[in-house]
Amino acid sequence: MAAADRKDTTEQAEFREQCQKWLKANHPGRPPVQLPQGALELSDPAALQWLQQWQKSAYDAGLIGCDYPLDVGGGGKENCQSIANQEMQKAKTPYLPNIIGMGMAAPTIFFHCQDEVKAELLPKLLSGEEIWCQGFSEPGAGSDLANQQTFAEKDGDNWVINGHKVWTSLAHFADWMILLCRTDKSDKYNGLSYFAVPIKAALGKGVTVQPLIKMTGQTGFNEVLFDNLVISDRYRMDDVGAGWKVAMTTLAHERGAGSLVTPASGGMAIEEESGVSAGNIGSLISLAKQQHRGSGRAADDASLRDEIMKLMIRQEALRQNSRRAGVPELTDHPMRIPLQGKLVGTELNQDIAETAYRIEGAASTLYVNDPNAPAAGQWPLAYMNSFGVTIAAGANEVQRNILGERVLGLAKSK
Amino acid sequence: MAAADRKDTTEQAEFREQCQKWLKANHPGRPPVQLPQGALELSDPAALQWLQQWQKSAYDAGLIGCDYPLDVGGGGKENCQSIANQEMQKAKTPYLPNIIGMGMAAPTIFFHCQDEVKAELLPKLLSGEEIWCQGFSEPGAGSDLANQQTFAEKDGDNWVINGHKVWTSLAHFADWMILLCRTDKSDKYNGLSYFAVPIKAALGKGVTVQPLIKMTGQTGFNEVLFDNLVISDRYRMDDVGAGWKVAMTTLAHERGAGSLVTPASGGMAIEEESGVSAGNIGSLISLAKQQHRGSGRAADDASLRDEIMKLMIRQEALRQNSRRAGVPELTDHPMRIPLQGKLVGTELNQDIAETAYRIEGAASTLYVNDPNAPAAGQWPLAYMNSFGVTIAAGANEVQRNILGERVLGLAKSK
Amino acid sequence: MAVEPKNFGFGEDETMLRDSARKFMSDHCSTDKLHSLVASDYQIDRDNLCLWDQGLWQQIVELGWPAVCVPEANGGIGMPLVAAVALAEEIGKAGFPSPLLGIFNSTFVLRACDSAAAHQALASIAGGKTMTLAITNAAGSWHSDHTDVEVNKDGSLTGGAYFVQDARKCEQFLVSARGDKGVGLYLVDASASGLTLIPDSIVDLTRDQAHLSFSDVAAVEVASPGKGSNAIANAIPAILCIVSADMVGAGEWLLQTTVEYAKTRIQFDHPLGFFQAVKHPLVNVMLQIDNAKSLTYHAASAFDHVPENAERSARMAKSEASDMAVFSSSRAVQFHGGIGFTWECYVHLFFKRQMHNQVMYGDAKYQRAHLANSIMGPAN
Amino acid sequence: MAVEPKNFGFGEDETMLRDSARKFMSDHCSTDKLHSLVASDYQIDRDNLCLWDQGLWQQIVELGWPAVCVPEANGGIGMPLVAAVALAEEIGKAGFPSPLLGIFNSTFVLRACDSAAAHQALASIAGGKTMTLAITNAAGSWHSDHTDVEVNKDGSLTGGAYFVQDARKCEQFLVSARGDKGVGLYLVDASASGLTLIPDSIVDLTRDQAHLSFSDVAAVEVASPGKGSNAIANAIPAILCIVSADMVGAGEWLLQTTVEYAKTRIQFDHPLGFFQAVKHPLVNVMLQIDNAKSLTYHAASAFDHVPENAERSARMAKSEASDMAVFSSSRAVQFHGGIGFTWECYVHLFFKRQMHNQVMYGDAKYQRAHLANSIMGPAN
Repeated sequence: MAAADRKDTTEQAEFREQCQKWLKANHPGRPPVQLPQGALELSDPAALQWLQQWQKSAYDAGLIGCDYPLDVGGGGKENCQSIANQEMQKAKTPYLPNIIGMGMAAPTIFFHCQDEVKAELLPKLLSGEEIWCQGFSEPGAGSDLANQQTFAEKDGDNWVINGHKVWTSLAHFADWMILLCRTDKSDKYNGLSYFAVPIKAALGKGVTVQPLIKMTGQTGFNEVLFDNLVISDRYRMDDVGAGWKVAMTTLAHERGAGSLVTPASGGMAIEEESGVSAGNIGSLISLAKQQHRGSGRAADDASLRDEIMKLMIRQEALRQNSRRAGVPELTDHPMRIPLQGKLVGTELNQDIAETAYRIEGAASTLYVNDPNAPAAGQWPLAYMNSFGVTIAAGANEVQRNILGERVLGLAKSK
Repeated sequence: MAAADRKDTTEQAEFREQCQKWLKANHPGRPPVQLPQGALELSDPAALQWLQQWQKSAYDAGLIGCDYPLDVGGGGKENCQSIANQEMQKAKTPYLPNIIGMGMAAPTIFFHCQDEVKAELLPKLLSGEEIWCQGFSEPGAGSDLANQQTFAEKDGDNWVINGHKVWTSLAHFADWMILLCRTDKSDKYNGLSYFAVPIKAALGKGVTVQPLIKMTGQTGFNEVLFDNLVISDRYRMDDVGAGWKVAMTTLAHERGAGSLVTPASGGMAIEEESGVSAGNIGSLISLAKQQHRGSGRAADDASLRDEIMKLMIRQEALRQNSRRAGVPELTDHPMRIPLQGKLVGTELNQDIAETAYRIEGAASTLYVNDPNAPAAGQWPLAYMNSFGVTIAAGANEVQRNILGERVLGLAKSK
Repeated sequence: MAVEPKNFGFGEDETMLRDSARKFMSDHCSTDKLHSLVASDYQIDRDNLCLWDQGLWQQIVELGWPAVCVPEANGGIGMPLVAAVALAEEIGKAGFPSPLLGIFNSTFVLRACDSAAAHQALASIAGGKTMTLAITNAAGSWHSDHTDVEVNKDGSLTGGAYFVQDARKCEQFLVSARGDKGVGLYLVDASASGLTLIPDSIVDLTRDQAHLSFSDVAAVEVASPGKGSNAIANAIPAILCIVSADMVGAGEWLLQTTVEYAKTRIQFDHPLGFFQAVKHPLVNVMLQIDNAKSLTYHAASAFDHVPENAERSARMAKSEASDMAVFSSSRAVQFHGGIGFTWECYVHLFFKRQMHNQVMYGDAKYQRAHLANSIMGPAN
Repeated sequence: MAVEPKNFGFGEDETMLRDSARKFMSDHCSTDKLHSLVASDYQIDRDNLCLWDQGLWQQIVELGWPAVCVPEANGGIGMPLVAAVALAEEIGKAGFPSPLLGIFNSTFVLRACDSAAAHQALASIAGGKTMTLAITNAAGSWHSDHTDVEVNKDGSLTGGAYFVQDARKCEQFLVSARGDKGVGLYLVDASASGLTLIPDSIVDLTRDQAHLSFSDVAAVEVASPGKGSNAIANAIPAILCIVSADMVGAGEWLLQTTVEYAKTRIQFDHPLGFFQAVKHPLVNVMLQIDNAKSLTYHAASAFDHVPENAERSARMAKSEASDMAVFSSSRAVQFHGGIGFTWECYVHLFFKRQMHNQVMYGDAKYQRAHLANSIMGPAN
């Protein structure tokens, strides 16, 4: 601790102590049901409920939303969320279920909604009582986000929404959706508007949620269909036609480049048996020590060792880059490192999982419900799932454009 | 031989025997001066002269230009040049010096000049008495070939040329240049025309040739400046404004995708001591067996072994691809393999030379005139020179566009 | 000195066979049909069924494909390895679930045995019987000398064979087993008593895989102890060519399908393929497919004409094809975007087949380690 | 437990030093000036001269840079390794020919010796004397225990030291030599009798390199036989950080210069950087530079605060920086097109410096082999 905390302000230092004390007494322990590797893969209502209880208790203790003002349900502190996050990680807590709510919806609501709407929505969002999902992607609007076809038409004080959203994680549990859609067909960027939409209340009454099946055979994503859904104009964020600007707030926070730090707990091992999680090079090395290759172990193959070390170096670099991003004197362009995170992290995880095939050899053919599959078949699963994230939230090809254009200042490619 | 020749026609079989007989009696032996690795790097007039003698004798014997008609100085045969090439390679002859003349100028002249001009230019071109160079590149027209600024203005029966060409290999020896230039400033593609230009005769009288220095410290390329050079209209190829079309004939033959097979001899080892030539994986392996690495030899490093085998596989693939390109039943698109050659070959050579750094370790710092440099310092030299070819003749980025657009049918990127 | 023919041995017969196979596949095995056959149940814990079209297989048997490389003396067609390679490529391009590749592999192992029993086994293949190799141990070793099956005193077999390809589609297994003088080869009937087949639960939907448990199972010796491992080693180049050809075919499907998508899918007002971030990797996929294809033909041609070069050439082919399999499948999913990540998009069928193929009989790195030993000598 | 500071130890002093160095370099060492200094004669067989700006070096000595990491007790400034790393990065960015890196390397080796003679040697550095390491044998081994120099009975040295960096710019050499109890370290004056310096002819124009021949050369022992190799091993993480920082600086020069070119050079009616075939690789160069930079700072910070982690971290940094050095230089030439291939374009200066740097003290693969032994245990 000592040195890591040296720079805490008095408020931060006090708050850190308070977090530590509370976490010591209130760690929720092991879950009664098995949890998936991340909140976006939640499918068991019992798992969700248990995680919601954890989020609520951490919220009540002031560890979540502490940098938001008191009047919107926050803690009214300054620069304390990162302290709470550090302490929750150290205490190896479970992750928080309302991940889209906190990471994307909350800052967007905070910066773009009317005050009474903030006060209505944010407390239950931060406490995890109301789950949020995100309605950005459409069949024709993948990486080209501005190509929204879902249409909202003004009808007095209401809006009538029709359209088709895809890849909406958590929609099957969500109370609310942040929705980007078109309100003017004549202008690609200035014809977009942004809403908070109460979807659970409208299920079967203008809203249909149905699961999409991933190539892994798992569900998790959904598609959401709007058929003349009517919502109040009070849930519009910012001006009509300002949707693109509002979406940039969402995306900046999604990329960790927003001004509000996202509440994040975690650190609790999920799959204790296999230890597999994308990014877990330690378990890759254990695997290499167990698996046969040629006349020795995979861990003896110098060429595989070289490959594994390459991955480990990339992982350490990711960690040290985010450390350096926190030291303004050591970065020339403030967005240079933050805008890399998604690109670099998702490709690293893909490459880690792909390397597992070479370590497992013939046994990499075995899937999750084969009793002889190494690491319970989680590596081929992790590899396939890794494409979800190299594609989502702006395919990595688009991420490279963003870096080339915004950071290096090269001409726009589109 | 047997099986390789099974498909020869009677004419081809006879011609092959004739070639073999002549080569046995007339191989020129070892050169009296040191030759560079290829004709484009020729700088010593004595070396050029010796190679010109070799080309002349092979031409007189009917081994060069044999598929061109008799009335333009050819041999009047059909599909025999490839036979002569095979036999010259087998006999490990020196290379031919007039490489741009035969590979690019000759087919262009043949398809686009008036008959009397063909008869004037081709015999001395094929015999190697007159050396040719190519004037396509300009400071502002690199991969974007159509962006020619050198301008030819009509003046009665003559043209007056002004402009600046770069990267003109062999210009310091050349009698003639094939010149692509602009005759109309209002139309990018249809404003180009194509000429044969007698440059040696005009040196100091409208033409200046000066050497460009490569990053290696070697000369080889030149820049050529035109200052009111006057040439006769008879040397125009095809119509005014048809320059782009004519250039396509040149480029197709350069890429080995033209209808006329380029005369080519070679196979004689040049650098017998070092054995280094881009593409020589055998010498890379010998190097790895000699060089120390860690506590063993570089050749013992499993990860380097893996890398060397990857290169060897790519090299073998290149060979087998060109074999397959000769079997129409085994290729779906006739240009799919021919259009790959330049791209794949030049990148392979670059990667081979780059791998040598890892094998040589500290000693890779030593350059060609250091007595302790492994392989006489040829590997760092080869690596730097490899960029000449990944850049030239349409940078490899452009080659990938060409393949994506012409073979895969993807939308044009420009 | 023997030389390879310029055309890799693709004479008229081989080309005709390839063309008729291509037509058969496009007439009868559309990807549509394949998806509804093997992917109708997406759930991970679905029943582990062996899904294949046995009616179509009977037609294929009647077309004589299983017998193409069986010697004429044993009632087969007696064509060279390139014929099997041509068929395997079409099978791969269709992602077709069948025992054909196992039959080819068995054919080449049996051809290397040269015993009366082996000839009889070849004749049974020519007669339409299905067969696959059971020569891999629990550790998944590809070494011809490694087996977890033992030959009992009475000639029966006890132990286990693993990673047996398309096991549930086969009537006979060609099993490597250790006797007192080394590894021999044995033919075992799928219905033999004492034999238990345990289906593996695998990722690839177009294959089935199983492990076999032997308890005093009656077997016919086709290569005696000590000779079996040689026969396997001699057939390895052919086996590597066949699996490489399957990857070449599947790679071509992935390339063409992704290219078509890149022509029609519009993003940022352009078809995807306009963007060099899509175009250039697709070109790289094409380059790798061409490399793998030419190396595979070369290796097959060497096997048929210059056998002493076959192993090196085949390991080169398998190395390149395996790397290509990984790259072609990964880019196909990536460039199909969100839709490529779904079960309803057919890409996953070929993605999974490629990832299965690339590890079979040793991945790219494994092949290169062998090559380095052969070309550079062993490392000190 | 010791921990690293969040800011890698870049406190106010270090940042100020870095900023002043950056200003000094941009004021005095433009690439223009560098090119006319070291590249005026392009011919391969030019005289092998040691080209550097000694006047500028005197100013640098007066600024105190050579003494930054010399302990205060020895008259130095006593700053941590990150200070030297910050300077090395600026040196690399300017491609500046100087003995500074050798002085830093020597400083850290001497700091690990802890003998009276070593303290004296450190004091001489603080006093402005130049010094470089002569610890590599003819085979170019990076192992601290390998040397081709022997200690004679009378304490003089005989043998050879190779790949000595910036040798002709240095007044003293810190030499590893084998005595009866192992490898010791010795200070040798450049003008000592019996010492012959043979300049190497190298590719990099911004460096000089030589080998030294010793024949009964008088030397001062700074670490006794057996202790010298430990001192070198202890300093290796610092040495790796310093060369990595040089590569990070040179990489940034290559990136920025190529980006500027890609903004102005028009091809096919667009600036080059419009094309993803140029834009995306340049982004990849940037990603690699950032990795190398953060890993280097981390390793330096570990060296200063958690020394037991320093070797691993430094090998990670050197591995990434070396790979980056190759990639950044190759892409800079490629994207500059024809002009980038000429002597008149400044890119080649940094290309050559990067290729030189990347092999020094072990290339990327070498570092990873060490890392694997440390993290995964030795291979069987």
